[in-house]
Formats: sequence, C-alpha cells, structure tokens
Amino acid sequence: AAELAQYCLMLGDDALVYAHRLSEWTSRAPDLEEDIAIANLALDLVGQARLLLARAAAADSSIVPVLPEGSPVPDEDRLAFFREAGDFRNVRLAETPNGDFAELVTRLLVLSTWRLAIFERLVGHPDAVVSAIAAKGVKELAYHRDFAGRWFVTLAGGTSESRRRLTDAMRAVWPLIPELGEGTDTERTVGVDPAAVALEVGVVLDQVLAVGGMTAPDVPGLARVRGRAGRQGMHSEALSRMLAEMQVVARAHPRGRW
Amino acid sequence: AAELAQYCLMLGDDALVYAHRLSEWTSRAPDLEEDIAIANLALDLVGQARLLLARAAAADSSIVPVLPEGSPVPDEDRLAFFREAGDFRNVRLAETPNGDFAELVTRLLVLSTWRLAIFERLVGHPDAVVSAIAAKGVKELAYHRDFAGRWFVTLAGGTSESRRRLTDAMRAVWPLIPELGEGTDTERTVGVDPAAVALEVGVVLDQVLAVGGMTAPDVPGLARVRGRAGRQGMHSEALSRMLAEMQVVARAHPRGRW
Amino acid sequence: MQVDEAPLEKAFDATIGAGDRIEPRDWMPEKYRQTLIRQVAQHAHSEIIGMQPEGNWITRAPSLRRKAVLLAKVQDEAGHGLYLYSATETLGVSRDELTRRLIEGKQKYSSIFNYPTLTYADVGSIGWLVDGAAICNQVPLCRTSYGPYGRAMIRICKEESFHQRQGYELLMTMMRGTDEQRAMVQESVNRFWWPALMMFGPPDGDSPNTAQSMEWGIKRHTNDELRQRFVDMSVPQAEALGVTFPDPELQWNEERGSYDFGEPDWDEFWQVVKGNGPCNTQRIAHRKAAYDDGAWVREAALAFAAKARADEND
Amino acid sequence: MQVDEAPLEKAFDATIGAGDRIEPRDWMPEKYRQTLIRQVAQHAHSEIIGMQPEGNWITRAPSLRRKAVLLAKVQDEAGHGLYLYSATETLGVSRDELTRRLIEGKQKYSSIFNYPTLTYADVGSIGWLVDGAAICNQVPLCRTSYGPYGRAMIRICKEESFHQRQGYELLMTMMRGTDEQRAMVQESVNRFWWPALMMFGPPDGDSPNTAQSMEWGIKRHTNDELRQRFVDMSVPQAEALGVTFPDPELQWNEERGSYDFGEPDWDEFWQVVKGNGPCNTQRIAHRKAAYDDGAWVREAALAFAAKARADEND
Repeated sequence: AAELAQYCLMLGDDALVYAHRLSEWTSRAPDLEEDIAIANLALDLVGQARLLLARAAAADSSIVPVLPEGSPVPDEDRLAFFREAGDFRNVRLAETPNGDFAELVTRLLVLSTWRLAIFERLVGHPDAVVSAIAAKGVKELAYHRDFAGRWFVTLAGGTSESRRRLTDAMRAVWPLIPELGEGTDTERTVGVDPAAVALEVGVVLDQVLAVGGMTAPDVPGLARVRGRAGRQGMHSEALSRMLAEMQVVARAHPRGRW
Repeated sequence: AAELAQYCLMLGDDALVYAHRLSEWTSRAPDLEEDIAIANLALDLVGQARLLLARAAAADSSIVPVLPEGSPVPDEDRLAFFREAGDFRNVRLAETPNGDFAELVTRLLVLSTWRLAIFERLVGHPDAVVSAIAAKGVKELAYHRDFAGRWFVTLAGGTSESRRRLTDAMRAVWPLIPELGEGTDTERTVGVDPAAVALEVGVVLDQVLAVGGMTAPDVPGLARVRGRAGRQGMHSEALSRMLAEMQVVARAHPRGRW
Repeated sequence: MQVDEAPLEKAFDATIGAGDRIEPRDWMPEKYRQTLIRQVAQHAHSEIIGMQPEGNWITRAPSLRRKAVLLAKVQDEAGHGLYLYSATETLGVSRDELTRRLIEGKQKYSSIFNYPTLTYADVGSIGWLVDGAAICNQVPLCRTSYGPYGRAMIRICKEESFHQRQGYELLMTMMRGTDEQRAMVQESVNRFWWPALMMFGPPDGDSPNTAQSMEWGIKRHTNDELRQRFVDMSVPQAEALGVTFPDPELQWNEERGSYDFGEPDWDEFWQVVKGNGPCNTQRIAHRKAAYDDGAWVREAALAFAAKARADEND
Repeated sequence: MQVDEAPLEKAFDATIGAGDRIEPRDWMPEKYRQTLIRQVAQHAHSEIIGMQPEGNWITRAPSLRRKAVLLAKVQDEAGHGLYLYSATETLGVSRDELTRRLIEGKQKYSSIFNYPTLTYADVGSIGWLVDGAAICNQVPLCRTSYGPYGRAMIRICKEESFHQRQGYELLMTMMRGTDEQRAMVQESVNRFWWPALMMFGPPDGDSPNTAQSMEWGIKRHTNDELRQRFVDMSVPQAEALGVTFPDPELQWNEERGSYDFGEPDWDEFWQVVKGNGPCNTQRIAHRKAAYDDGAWVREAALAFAAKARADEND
C-alpha cells in the first residue's frame, strides 16, 4: 500500500504541478479559443490530481501532512498544499517555468503522449480506483495530445517565426525527456514501467514531428544529481517558487474551510 | 506611542517593500557597477526598515504578530514576515512590480527625493531613536537620489531609445505621486506632514527634469478606494504576491532560528 | 442609389413595438446598430477583462476543489466573451477590431474590474455581489430587441446565476471556518459593496442615453431602479451570511417597501470610468501583452490555414 | 619586424623562478597570457554566475538580518567579478568580450553553480562548503605569478573567508533551531558535499594542464592535494556542526594522517562540465537576459558620455 501511495503521488504530482503551469496561462493565451482550451487541460489535470492524491492518502495515511487537531482540510489538500518541494514526486518537465505558446505546445505534446501511454496500461490496473482514474484520464489525455499535435503541426507549417520558436521550444523541452523514461522501482513494481512505453511514445512523437517536418534536436538529457531527479524529490529552483505561490493561502489557514 | 508605532510602520514598510523590489534586480542589472549600486540601495533600505520596525514594536507591542509560545523570532521579523498585505502601510509606489531600468531610475528618483525631504525634517524629531534613524538615513538617501538623478539625466540625454523608455517610465510612475503627498493624521501628528515637503520635492524633481530636458507627464493621480490607499492598507494586487514570496520561509518556521 | 428608408424604419419600429426581435439580416437604423455595437462590445470586453481579477487567484486557490471551480468560472467568462464578440460580428465588427479598440482605450468595460482582488474572499464577493449586480443588469437583456444579443444573454445569465451561487457558497463556507476567515469575508464585502452599487451606472439624472436605449428595447429599466432591486435582494442575503454592508444609512423603509441606502462615491466612480482607477492601466496592459504576445500564433494559424487551402486547390 | 624572444623568455623564466611577479607591461609568452586569460576569466565568470544560486533566496530570506547578509554577500561576488574582469583587461581582453564568450558557451565557469539551490540552508552550505573549497583553491593563487591576479586574489580570499564563516554561522544557528531546520541543514549538506569535492577538478591523472600551470606558478597544488586538504579541514567542522557527510567510505586513516573518502561521481562531473547539468541552461539564459536587457542602458551611457565630451570640446 505504501508503494501504491508513492505511485499515486508521482502521477498526481505530475498532474498537479503541470496544471499549475497551464493555469498560469489563463487570460494570457493567443486567443479566446485557446484560453478556453488551456483552462480545460488544466481542469482535467486538477481533476486527475485530486483523485490520485486522495487515493495516495487512502493507501498510506502516513504520507499525509499533519495539521492542527480538528483541521477540516481534506487529505488531497494536505498533500497539495502542506508538503515541501522536496516531497514532491513529479518529473522536472512538469515544473519548468512557462515559455511562449510554442513551448506550451511542445511540452504538452510530450507530457500528454507519455501520460496517455501510461494511463492506457493503467486501465487494467488491479486497484479499482487507479483503474477508474485511468479510464477517465485516457479520454482527457487523448484530447490533450490531439490539441498539442494539431498546434504543433500548425506552428511547424505556419510562418518562419512560428517554426523558429517551435525549434527553440524543442531544444528547451527535449533534454527533459530522458527523465520521463527512466522510471523508479515503485513504478516498475506497482504501476507501469515508463521504459516500457518509451518506444511507443517515441513513435508517436516521431509521427507528429514528421507531419510537421521537424527534426528532434540532438541534445543530451539533463544530468541527474547523485542519481536523483524529480521522482526522487530533486527538483529545479522553479518548484519551490511555484509552491510559495500555490500554497500561500492554504498555509495561512491550516484550520480553514473553503 | 500607538501613533508613533503606526508612523514607524509607514516609513518602515516603504523601505522594506521597496528594498524587496530593488533586491529583485540582483544579478539582472545592466552592468556590474549598477548591480553593486542597486544592492547598496536595497541594503540601506533593509537597514532602515529593521530600525523602524523595531522602533514600532517597542512603541506599541500590540501591533506585533503573536507567534507560538517560545518562538525566538525577533519583533522586526514578526512585523516583516507575519503580517498580511492589508496590514502593510507602505505607499503603493513602493510595491509596484519592477519595469525596466528606466522605471527603476524614475521610481527611485521620486521615492528617494521624497523620503530624503521627510528624513531631513525627522532629524529633529523628539523621539531620539527616530531622530537617529533619520540622521543615518539622510546620508544614504542623498546618495540614492544622486544615483537616480545621474542616471535620469544620462538616460534623458543618451539615445532616442533611452529617452523613449524614460518617458514611458514617467507615465507609469507619475500617477502614483499624488498619494505620496496626501498624508494621514498619523503623519501630521507624530511625524512630518508629506504635504509640507511636496513643494520642495516638486522643485527638486523639476530641476532634474529640466537638466534632462524632460517634461512631467500630464496624468491624473491613481484613484483612492473609498478614500483609502497604501497608508490605509489598500494596496495593489502586486503586494500579496510579493509577500507570498518574501514570507514563505519565515512562515514555514514560526519557531525557527536564523 | 438612394433607398427610401421610411418604410424600413416603420417595419423596424413595428418589430420593436411588438416586442419581437431584430435579426442580423433585418434593416436597422444606423444609430441602433452603433449603440448596440458599443453596448455588446462593452459587455464582451467586461467578460474578458473580468477574467483578470479572479484569475489573479487561480494559482493561489486554497483547495483543489476551489481551484477547479475558479478555473471553470474564469473559463466561462472567456466563453461569454466569445458569444458576445460573435454577436457583434453579426453587426459587422470583428473581434480583432474590437480588441484593438479596447486596448487603445476607445471602448470601455465594466469599471468594477478596475478594483483589485486582495484576498481569496474577493473571489466569493465577486461571485455574490458583482455577478449578482451583473445579473440584475442582464436578466432584462434576455428580452432585448436584438436577437443574437438576447440569445447570448439567456445563456450567459444562466451561467452567471450559477457563478453567483458558487460565490455565495464560498463565502458561506468561509463564514463557517475560522475567525480570520470571517474577518476576511467581511473585509472583502466592505470593499466590494460600493463598487457593486456603482455597476448600475450613474444616477438616472446623469445617464443621458437611458431614454433612447429603453425606447429601442436595448435597456429595460433605469439605473436607479435596478440598483434598488439589487439592494433589496442583497440585504437579506447578507443577513443570512452574517456580514454587514459598510453603509450606516442602510435601513428598511416600511413606506416604500424597500431599503434606503447611502450614496456611492460618484467622484470615485467617474475617476475610475475616466481611466484613473486602481487597476485600469494594469488591466489594459495585461490584455495588450496577451494580445501582442499571441500575434505570432494567430499569424501562424492563418498562414497554415492558407497553405492548407492552397494544397486542397492544387 | 621579428623580435628575438629568447632573452625576453629568459627574463620571464627568471622572474617566475625567483617567485617574483609578472606585471602587465612585462613581456610574457603568448601561451602564458592565453592560459591566464582563460583562468582569470573563468574565475570572473564563476563569481558572476555564482550570484544566481544564492541570489535565488534573497527575496525569500527568513529574517531581515539574513536578508542583509545575503544581499551583501551576493554584492561582494559582483565586486569580485569586477576585480577579476579588470585583471583580464590588463591582459588585453575587455569585459564585454569575455561576457560574450561566456554567453556563447565558449568560456566556462565553476560547475558548482550549475546545481540548484533548493532551500535556505543551501545559502549556508554554499558559504561553508563551496566558499570553503574555493578558498582552498584560491589561497595559493594569492602568490600566483601574475601581479594583478595575485593582488585581486588577496582581497577576494579575505572576503571569501568572511563569507565562509557567515555560511557556517547560518548553519550553526539553524542547528540550534527546530528539528525541521536541522533536517534542512543535513539535506542541504548531503546535496552539496559531492559537488564541493568536484570543485577541485578531476583526479590528477585526468588533469592535463596541471603540470604546465604549476610550472608557471599559476597553479600551486594538484587537484587531489587540495581535495584532501579540504576533506581534512571539513570533517571536524561537520562534527562541530552536528551533521554528517553522505560518504560511507569517509574515515580517519591513522597511517596517512588524513581522511580516506569515496569517489565523486565523475560521470556526473563531466556531464555538468559539458553543459548538461541541472542548471547550466538556466544560468546562461539568466545572464544573457540581463546582458541583453541592459544593452540599451550601456548604449545610452556611452552616447551620453560622448555628447558630454563633445560639449567640453566645443
């Protein structure tokens, strides 16, 4: 159960943290249609995060931060708002600060393709809750990937400016891809080994790149630190800044009702 | 004593909040010399804030936020890190998010000219602590004003680009000037009535503008809300975001020693 | 070719008189069209600018449930903007052109959005009071004479009512929380009460366009009528919530069967309308930055679509 | 005109041999000059890039006293960068040119700054371990053969010692605080210990330039000698502090009169050196943004100065 909890934290934190980055786009998108679409992406991921964090807490209550006696804060919120950066288990790609719209499209393409492949396999997970979360998530993530893919091809085939920006975005995102496939014992034991979907993810990305006439940049992966990366709580400087903002109101009111 | 405490909060918060904005420039200035100079400005203002907040706490302990029993956090830090945005008494010009270097120069010119005029009068204040803080501050603020004035004239006489940016900066800063001169009963009772220095401040600004060949923009002052502005705790949206960052570590450790 | 507009105008007047709707293909007086464009555009702009004050708290929402609710609400505002810009397009003005007018300060939006949101309780106050006032203003517009506008308003009002209930529910939940939360709610209500009253516009005596707009069925009640209705509706809600409004003159008038209330600060109102409100510059700068930053994306999408069409025609 | 360099080279060798200093006007072999430029520039870049990881916490410093200390420290780093760029200018390369080389990735800086700062304790760990390691590297450089560099190093080392004591004092204070603070210190030390050891460079066997640099008096001890000295110095400090280093092989070797210790992850070291470290891209992008954003200011200052000179000459 402790392993399942850790696994749900990983998937839940990916969703929570990336939803935050997406939500920062609100009222800033290139047009209203995209503003609405990006809010949808963020909403889907917040929804997934809630279910996964709640499942994690149910599987292992020892991971839930302790608040003052009588605090009405539910477990999902204790996990979201009362953990420190080093306790988060998301991959670093989820937390990277936002760039331009090309960066959004590129990162979303990678993260949603990868998450979709994982979720498709989790539909058959022995844990009924995880299985149900995955079944719901698959539909959402398929839409996310399609949205990203459509825009990727559009920017690739749009103007020289959009193609230049897309190229830069790929150079920024690609070094963070290897981390996605590295996997942990927890993932291999109670979930889906990311290495097992790496090939499939690569094929999908190659297809999208091919349609857009783009080439994957030849860049090495970002180094791990003494073997640790996001899944082991080794994050970038951006995460603690994100959390300072995300958690500020909740933490000011540990007994608050919202 | 309660009035004196409020007054010290006003002057202390101006320094603390503007020091934060200046400190955000660290490692981002146009050149190393300016990076060093801006850090000096921030250091001076942090120093002034510490003395003024400590004086405020000594004058009226009821304003100091209560922390868990046995907390070693000193009063100056309780006031800096454990008050909410609505409890801050700084003028809104101090909290405005940073713009470009022209904005820094323009805002610094206005704030330091104004603060210097106040501090010069406070040297004769009956409270020995306030008087000593003012005496020390006068030297610092004279340097701040000279730094700003030199750069103002440089940018005004530099390139068309620098002049355009300076013009934009003045349009951004000028609407926040009237608030500086409006004053509160507290200031009039136990400190210096800002209205009394408005003329002097105007003369200095006019001189600097004249040397640079710049004209003050014809823009109205920013509206107050039901008569309230920064001194009454009515701030912009930027302040609570600033405090989320500034206070995050201190608040996570209410019993912490640093 | 000179068209005799008299019979057209007669038909138009008859349609209005019968309470029927004018549709995009119908003839309409130019002044009616211009007034409508101004009003619908202003309403659309208000939805879009209105995303900012609440959007300010999405990243700081104190629970995941509230984060989802707030995201969805701000998303709805974008949707409302979208319907309303579509309605103006049936009147012959593009969204792009209207966005430019907004950014250049040539068209207005509701002044309420020039007030800052300072605590999370403001999300609730905006839902309860601001959306509440908007509904008072807008429900009559569901019967407005211009078809596309009226139909957009029906959908919008339905969603606004939902938002209002959500806002009220947030405040109600907070009032059941800690003392700090209750104080936060009261402080927020104190700040938003007067600006909400100002949302109905200046007193009738200072509102020159009201008469013509009512004749055309674009407006259906005077500012003061709607303001009174809003006050009468809100006071019992405040009592149920356990908060007060910051108006010492507020009291029940048995004779009128309505609440008497104090005068908003009309000087502040005009300052904000004229552009000197606490957040006017910030709101427009934010919108302009988003529009400018997105230009290359919109251009890329157009270029891509043009290439796709060219490929099809090959 | 061909100059016979042999007597010049002889004089140069004699100066070096006597332990005296080479000054800017003195003749020096081109390779010495180039090696020095590379070394001093790399050192200058390290000071400037080194402002970022600690600067990351200025706005979040948990007390006003610590905020002032940290601001002053980061400011000192800018000052060190300034002296060192001045030293390179005596070798004929401008600060502007060096900054361009840094931004374009043609010159390096100390790899330690490609590690992220993740908690406030990192400010202390950087002071204690990173500045400590830097001092071990730099103290011998106060006697380096090139005058301007050696004199800059004397001043820098003095300030670095002060910074090291401040960092250690921060950690000591935190260790007297809460359990969370103690855990924070230990976690931070765990992260910085190995990268600090890597600051001395690769093992002597993999450090091809060492011999020549030692001969020229630019370098005075091998990487492994300095690393051992640092370990021997740090272990008792860690004990006094109450923290451990994350190295199971660390233990006192009676025979050698030194501590044995494990091997740093040299694969990670080379990855970071090659540019794939956790923060390489971020650090350079930050520096580039500051440099680019400041271009118009530097241009304005030059234009203004030129006009002022022209006015004087009128």
